[in-house]
Amino acid sequence: MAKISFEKSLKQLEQIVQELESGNLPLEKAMQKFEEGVKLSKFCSEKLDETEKKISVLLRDNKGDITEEPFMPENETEDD
Amino acid sequence: MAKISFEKSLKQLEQIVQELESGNLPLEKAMQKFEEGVKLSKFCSEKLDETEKKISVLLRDNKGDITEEPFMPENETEDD
Amino acid sequence: MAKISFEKSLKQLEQIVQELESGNLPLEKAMQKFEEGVKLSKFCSEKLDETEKKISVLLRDNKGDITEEPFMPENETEDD
Amino acid sequence: MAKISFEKSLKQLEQIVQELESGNLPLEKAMQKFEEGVKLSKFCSEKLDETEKKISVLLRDNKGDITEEPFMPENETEDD
Amino acid sequence: MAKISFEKSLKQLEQIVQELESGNLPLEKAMQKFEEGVKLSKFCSEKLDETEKKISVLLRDNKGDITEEPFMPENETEDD
Amino acid sequence: MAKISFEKSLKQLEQIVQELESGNLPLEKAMQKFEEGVKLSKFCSEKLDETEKKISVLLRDNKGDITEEPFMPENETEDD
Amino acid sequence: MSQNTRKIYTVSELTSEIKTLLEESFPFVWISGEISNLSTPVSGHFYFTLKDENAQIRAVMFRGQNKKLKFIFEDGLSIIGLGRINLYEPRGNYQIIFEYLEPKGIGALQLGFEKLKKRLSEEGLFDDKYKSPLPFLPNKICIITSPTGAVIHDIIDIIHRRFYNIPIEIIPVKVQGDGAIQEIVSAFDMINTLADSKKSADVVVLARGGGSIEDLAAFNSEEVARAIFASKIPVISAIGHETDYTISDFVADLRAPTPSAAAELIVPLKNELKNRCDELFKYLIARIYNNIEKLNSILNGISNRLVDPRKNIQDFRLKIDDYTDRLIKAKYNILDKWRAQLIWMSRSLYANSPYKHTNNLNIILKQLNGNLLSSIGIYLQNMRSMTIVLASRLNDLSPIAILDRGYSITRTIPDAVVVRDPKMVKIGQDLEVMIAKGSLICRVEGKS
Repeated sequence: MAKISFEKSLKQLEQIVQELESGNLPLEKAMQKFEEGVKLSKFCSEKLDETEKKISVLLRDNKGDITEEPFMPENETEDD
Repeated sequence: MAKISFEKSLKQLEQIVQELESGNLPLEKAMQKFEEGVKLSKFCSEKLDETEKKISVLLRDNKGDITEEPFMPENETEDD
Repeated sequence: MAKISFEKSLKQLEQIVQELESGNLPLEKAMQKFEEGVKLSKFCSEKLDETEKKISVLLRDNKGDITEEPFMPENETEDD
Repeated sequence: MAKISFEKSLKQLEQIVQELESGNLPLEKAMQKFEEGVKLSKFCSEKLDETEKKISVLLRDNKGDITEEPFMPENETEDD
Repeated sequence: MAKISFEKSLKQLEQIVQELESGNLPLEKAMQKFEEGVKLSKFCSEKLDETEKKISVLLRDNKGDITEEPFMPENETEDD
Repeated sequence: MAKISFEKSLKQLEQIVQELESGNLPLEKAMQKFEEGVKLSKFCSEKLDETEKKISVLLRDNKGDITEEPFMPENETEDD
Repeated sequence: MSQNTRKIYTVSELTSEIKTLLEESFPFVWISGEISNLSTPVSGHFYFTLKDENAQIRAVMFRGQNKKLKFIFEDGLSIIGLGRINLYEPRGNYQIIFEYLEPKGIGALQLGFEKLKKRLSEEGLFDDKYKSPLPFLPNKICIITSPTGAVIHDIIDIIHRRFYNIPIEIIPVKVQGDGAIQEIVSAFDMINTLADSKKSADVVVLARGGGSIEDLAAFNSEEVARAIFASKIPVISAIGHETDYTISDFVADLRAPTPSAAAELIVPLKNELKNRCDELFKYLIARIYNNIEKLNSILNGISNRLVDPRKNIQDFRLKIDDYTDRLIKAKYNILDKWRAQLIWMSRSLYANSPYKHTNNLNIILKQLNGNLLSSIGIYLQNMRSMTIVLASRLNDLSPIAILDRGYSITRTIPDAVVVRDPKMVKIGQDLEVMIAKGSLICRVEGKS
């Protein structure tokens, strides 16, 4: 799964959601799709976490060179 | 029975119900069909339970990544 | 006798009744037929009892798995 | 006499009655026949009693399975 | 990176900023570009710092040779 | 540099200042120009203070060789 | 011409332009003529008219100049003089202001001057192409002049005032009288000898104070002119007063009106240079810092725009949440749907359980049971009634029924033979007499 891009995963997730919402899948298939969907969701979520962490590290390492807090969602500041 | 899909089972159950409803079966046959029907019903029910449990596990395992209580907005706020 | 089906037994019983009703049987024969009839009746009766009991068991055993409240998100959250 | 069937006995009885009715028998013969007839009549009656008892026993043994009311041919005859 | 000139880096940085501003990049690409941008920004910043330091050193080394107070004509006239 | 005249140096320094004033030089070029400017400035400054105040008189001696002797201003003030 | 395009001068404007035109066209001119209408007011200036056969021109010689005249100045005298054209605006007059005058008879010297000037000029000694530029900042200044007198002191003072530490060398010469020409020529010789050495000066000032045309003779000599021309080092001439023009002036690379002016021309103000240098250095530093600052602000501007992708990430998070929500909802919807279907089916199943069969069959069985019982009952009843009928008929046929009517039957004992004949019995024999309600045992007593 690691090689699949974030956007592709998100697209797949969207497709799965639509397929499930159509309600025409047999249970096992639906279950399988659902599982896949959960995995994709998790993958996407982790990918975002990872990316965010990377950005934080980048910004911390380069602090002072670049504006220190370029993007401040309220919750993030609590994490720091 | 494990290999039979949920939908097939449900279909079989439906057929059995129709046969029983026709009322033309001899007692033993009817009894046999009924028993089979009960088993199918049980199988389907278990299959659904199992599926639900599987979902719960999936969701619990992915907790945090995915919304924790996707179907109970009221309780969610209490949990938080 | 165990191998004889319920319906066949019932048929035989009916035939015996008719024979007896015809009144042409010698007493011993009639007596013999009657005895046979009683046995058949008993067999049928037991068969029905047996069947009914079986149904009861089946219904009792599967009760709750299916009908009662198959999907109760409120209860589920209590389990968690 | 035990081996003689009910029907044969009834037949002999009928024959004795007819012989007696013919009126041509000497007294001794007639008396003999009459005595025989009485015996046959008794035998038949007893045979019927016996049979009825047998049925009662049968019915008692199968009580509940067949009919709740015991077999009461006496009462039935009174009604006739 | 050492061989790349400040202006080229600045140009690249600007291009990256524009690409990011266009908002059309996939996440991975955006992240990559951002990282590159941060590096370029840092590089440029360091280059400027370095240059300023170089100027300081140059001026210090030439101190004494050059009048320390380059713009004090009053003192000079006293020397004459 | 020794051969370059004060005037030329001053001219070059002036030109460098003008080039820098435009602000359009790439950083490296600007830095290079600046360095050159510092050197020129130093040279000019040194040039101004290079020589000592000295007044001498050139004479030809008896052999016709040129000799130098300090200038001793006579006090006589001749009206022309 | 329209009113608009027509240039209309005021008198002042026109006069001013004419003045400029005249004075610039004729800065200094040699002119000859005859003096007339001479007047000498209290000021001591000479006002007169210079005329020839066809024209006349007003002329002035101020007191400072006319005091130096060594001949009697009077009407009718023919003179040659050097002067400049002047236009006196308040009156619109033009006149020539004489700096120098001599009687026409003495004009030989002047003639020689003009001749030499013309010859040297034709030879090209005055040509611009031979004129060397003066150094901007001389390393060393050589002054050829009289070691005595004010001139040398003035020059040194001015040089030192302007640039304290410029080395000066002086080549003392006679500037008038016998030997002056030789000494000056020798001085240039010395300069040329030294020209290639390190110690060489890089500019020469040939200086002398003001004097009469006779006093300046050496500087009008061909020898000096050629020496100047041959100088390997640029020469600036500073001879006499502002109005004194000599051959040397024409040959020199530059003419200074006075020795003091020469000093000013060749030596820049050290202060100015130093200030200029310092200023440039200051500018240089300011500029480079400006450049860096400018680049810094550009860099900051761009860097500030380098928005990290976290905003996108937030959007993506919302999207993922939405999808996940819908995913889970859809999942539960599917489960609900199937469960509902299953429940319905199960209910149907139970509704159609074989109880329906057993109930029916029970009823049928019950009926059959009833039938069975009733059939056997009827059967037995039939049998019994048949038996009873026969028994009753038998009873009716009983041979001993007559007994009821009083008959009796006598039988032997134990043979039970019916006694029909008395012969059949013996007296005393016991006999059984059957009567209606039993039987009697009787003994034969007699026979009849």
